[in-house]
Amino acid sequence: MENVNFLYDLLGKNVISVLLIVSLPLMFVLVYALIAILAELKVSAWIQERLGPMRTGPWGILQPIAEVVKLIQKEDITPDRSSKLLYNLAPFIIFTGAYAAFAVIPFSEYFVPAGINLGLFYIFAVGSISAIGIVMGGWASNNKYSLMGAMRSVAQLISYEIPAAMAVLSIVVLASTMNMQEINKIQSGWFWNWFIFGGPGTLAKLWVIPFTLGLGLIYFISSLAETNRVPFDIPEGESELVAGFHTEYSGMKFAMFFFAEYANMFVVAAVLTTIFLGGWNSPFGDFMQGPFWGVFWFVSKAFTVVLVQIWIRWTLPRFRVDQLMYIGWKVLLPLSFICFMAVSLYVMLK
Amino acid sequence: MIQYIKNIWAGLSSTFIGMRITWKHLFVKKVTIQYPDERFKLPEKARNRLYLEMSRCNGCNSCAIACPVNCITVETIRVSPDDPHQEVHYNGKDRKLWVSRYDIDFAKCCYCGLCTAVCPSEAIQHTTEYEYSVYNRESLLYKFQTLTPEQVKEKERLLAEFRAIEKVCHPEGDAKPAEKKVVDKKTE
Amino acid sequence: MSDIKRLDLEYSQLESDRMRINVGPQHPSTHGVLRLEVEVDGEIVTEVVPHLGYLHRCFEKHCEKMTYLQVIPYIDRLDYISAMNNEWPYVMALEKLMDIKVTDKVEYIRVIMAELNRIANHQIAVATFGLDAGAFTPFLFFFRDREYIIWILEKMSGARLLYNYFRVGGLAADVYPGFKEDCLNIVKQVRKTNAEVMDLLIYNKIFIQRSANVGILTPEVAINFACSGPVLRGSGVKFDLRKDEPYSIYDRFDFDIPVGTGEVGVVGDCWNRNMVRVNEMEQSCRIIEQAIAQMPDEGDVKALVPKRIKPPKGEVYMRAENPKGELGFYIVSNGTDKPERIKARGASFVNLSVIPEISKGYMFADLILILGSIDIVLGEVDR
Amino acid sequence: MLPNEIYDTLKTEFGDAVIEYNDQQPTDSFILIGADNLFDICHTLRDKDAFLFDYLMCLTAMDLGENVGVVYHLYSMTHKHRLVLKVTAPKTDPKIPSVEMIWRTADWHEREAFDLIGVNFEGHRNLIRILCPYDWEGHALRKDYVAPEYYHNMKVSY
Repeated sequence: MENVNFLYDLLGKNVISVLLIVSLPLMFVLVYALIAILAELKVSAWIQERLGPMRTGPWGILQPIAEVVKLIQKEDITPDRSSKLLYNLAPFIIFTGAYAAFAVIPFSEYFVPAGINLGLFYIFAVGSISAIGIVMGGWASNNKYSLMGAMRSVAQLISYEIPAAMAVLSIVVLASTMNMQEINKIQSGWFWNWFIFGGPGTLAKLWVIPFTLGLGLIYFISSLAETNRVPFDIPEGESELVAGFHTEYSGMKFAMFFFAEYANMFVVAAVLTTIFLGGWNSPFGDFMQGPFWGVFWFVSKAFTVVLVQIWIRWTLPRFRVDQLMYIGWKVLLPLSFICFMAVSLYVMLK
Repeated sequence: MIQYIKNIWAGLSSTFIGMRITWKHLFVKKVTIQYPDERFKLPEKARNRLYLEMSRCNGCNSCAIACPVNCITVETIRVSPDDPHQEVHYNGKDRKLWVSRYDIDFAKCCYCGLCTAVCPSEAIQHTTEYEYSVYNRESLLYKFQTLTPEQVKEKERLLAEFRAIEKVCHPEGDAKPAEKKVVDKKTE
Repeated sequence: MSDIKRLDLEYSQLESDRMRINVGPQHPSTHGVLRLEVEVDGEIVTEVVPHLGYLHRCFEKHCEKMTYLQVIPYIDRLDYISAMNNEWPYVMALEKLMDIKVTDKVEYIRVIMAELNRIANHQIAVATFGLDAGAFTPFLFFFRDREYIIWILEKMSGARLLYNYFRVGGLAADVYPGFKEDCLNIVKQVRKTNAEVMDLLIYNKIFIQRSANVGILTPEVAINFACSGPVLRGSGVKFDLRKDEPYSIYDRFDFDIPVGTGEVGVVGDCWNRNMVRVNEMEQSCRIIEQAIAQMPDEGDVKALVPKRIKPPKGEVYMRAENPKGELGFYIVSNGTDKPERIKARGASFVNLSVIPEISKGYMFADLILILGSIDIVLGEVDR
Repeated sequence: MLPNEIYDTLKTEFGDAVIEYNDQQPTDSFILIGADNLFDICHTLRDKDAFLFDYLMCLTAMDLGENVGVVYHLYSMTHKHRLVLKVTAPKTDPKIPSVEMIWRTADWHEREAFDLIGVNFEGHRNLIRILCPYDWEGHALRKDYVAPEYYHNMKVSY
């Protein structure tokens, strides 16, 4: 494994640098989650011609902190006759699943916590851990709504992992590597070198662009479903299941679910950015290109994707369970296979 | 197959139409009123907290009768002629009844406006005051009487003295005029 | 201990894979304190048992102890979303009983008030229906507009929701200066928002997928269940009391009765019921425009009846087309100033009784939509 | 069809079961019928082509002192005419046939009447209380009803 981390260069390979590398994404997740929550509040408010939170700090920018403080103060309720161990474990497992994915996300040319060669594979592997957490939380709550939410959620996660994986696999075929850092490096240069526009290549790639665009869309839609966002939020469909699998949770455990949701949103946005949108590459060739600008480009691209997720949430109604399955198995999966074959053909002809 | 593609296209296009509308709404003027800092001016007719102008109240009790939830309690004492403290009403007539108690329980009040509609002298009125939250229910019992308890006792004593004298002079005279008054009000 | 045993016995008689869920009394989408006992087979609803009465306020018992005028504030609280419409059949019934004619100006103001309130009610109905389907943004667009309507109603009557505005033989207060302009502005705003929501919600593919072909109520069943209002018209029955039994001055206006057309889905499904409401808003706008144009400026609106209302002995049933359906008042007078018996036939109460019939076999998420499309107000159901 | 014509037709068909026709103003003109034949009369009213009363607007029960009465307001969607039917039964044993099989809407109306007045609708498939709790005692809308002091150890009067 090559040296991919500036901290190793700075401090050498020792315990301190490892600890720093492990905790830097955590810092990032916490700060990012606060900003994302604020963005959600504000964007929803502006779309609905409201002002949103305005009282905590200037323009209400401290509102997420106030909410975290509120959640810390809340009573931590464990329902009677629930399965205590699983009930208490579930939020941590879900957060672990979301956080573990950060291990392979390349923030910059010189910062990726673990530059393993099977990065994309690893993301899909750990991404499924949250399904276990959801089932644990839903079943252990001893609540029928939670149980229904958990069952729906698992069905949804498993169904939508396949189109998402197909979309990612197509890019793996194009890039012929699963190392996320390598995928980024291939896409360097101007923005038409991004994989959403067919990757680097001659003008012969023109006919594959619609398919890669479609793959991007398929991955984006499946990622919405994987993070339980509208219009695929039926596991926590507020109008029918009250709050779905986390109906019974309160206080900090609820906050963990909340953080995990936002962390998950960032993970899928980061994967989308890395494999389709050029990762830490500048869109304009060498302009503002470099390891520190890389962080800027990466985070801003990923955050834009998150903002689009938020925007969609406040636009669309929610699907029903059977329609969700229909879209997953009968629309996205066949289409992703078609795109996969087209991309493979392109690679064969190249 | 064509229907299948059409459905996908309809799903995508209507999503984009919706997203365009929400995008436009991001930039329009917001309608929120920042409540404690800016306030919406209530219309003059707004029915909020009741206010009683005691100098106009003649103690006729019609507001208490009209109230559907019985939140108004009125008690009166007749003014005895030899009371040194006489009062002239807003319309120039002498006061006939001292209002010794006028309570409104705002915990019960349903702001229907029936009491203000029946008041003959427009003494009880709805105001536009709506911010009067309190910490306990007892504080919602508003007392409007202007007489102090000592004055009430004094007036009761004077009336009792007057009645005693009256009884000696005219043994059955007291009841009739009062009854006549009530009849008058009904026919009004 | 004995309770638990009995429950076990009961559950053992069920088929093994069914689950009983209590939707309500506290639930985000029961629109109040309704409790539905739902038996689901996986996600499929197999049985629905509504349990009412969580908001029972003994309205009819109260009325027997009160004078006719004091009843009006309580009537506001039946269907508290469209209180103006509620008061109307009550005062009309008393006017019929006492044989009172009201002046033209009063009639026009009543029509405008009722239609404004109908728009406000339908806005809430469509908005909460969208909310049940998961769309939050149209909900707030509608609520913004509804606030403008409520400002007009507040300027007229003095209260935001519980107006106590109609009197037997008249109204509580006259119009304020600038009333007509306000109404015309509202009509414009309502049309603008409706056009927007059409694109954002009503013709959204996801929304159509969710609500079309769900909860189909055939016209025969609807009539047998005595459904009324948009629920009946959504099933394609062209019946509107404003046209079929024109009370007040509705025969002077030119408007259509929107019915479920089956443009999307099947006639009588949730989408069509909801669409009827959207179209009715447009018709109400037309009525308001005509009424504003025709309304006489002069005239007194105060009631010319004695303050103590004493109708003669008799019984009368009066019904009016409320936003939610037919609201009827059966008033039995015994010649005193207090009613002998008042029965309120609430539209929501009757419309809700159709729920067990039309929600079987659909999914659990559909049940919520069916409930939302029927548009109930628990104040009227439980009285 | 006017109420008096309906009365005449019913009278020829059912004879004594149709007791009285009343059109004193300002009361809506109504037909008083005997409780025993109510179901058959209602069935005729719904299904006979001349009547077709397919819409039960309202069903009201009321306390008449000695008796309890039930009032049916009917409407026809096809002929657009309306009719008021009245039935009485003694308060001690208030038995009235149910019309829930004829108009399904009567289901909840009759449950409400049973709940609040205590009319016993015979033939109703699910005659339980609807507005009051299922274990409530007494029928609240009767004139001689006295509210209980306690319900499940909760004070009733406020």
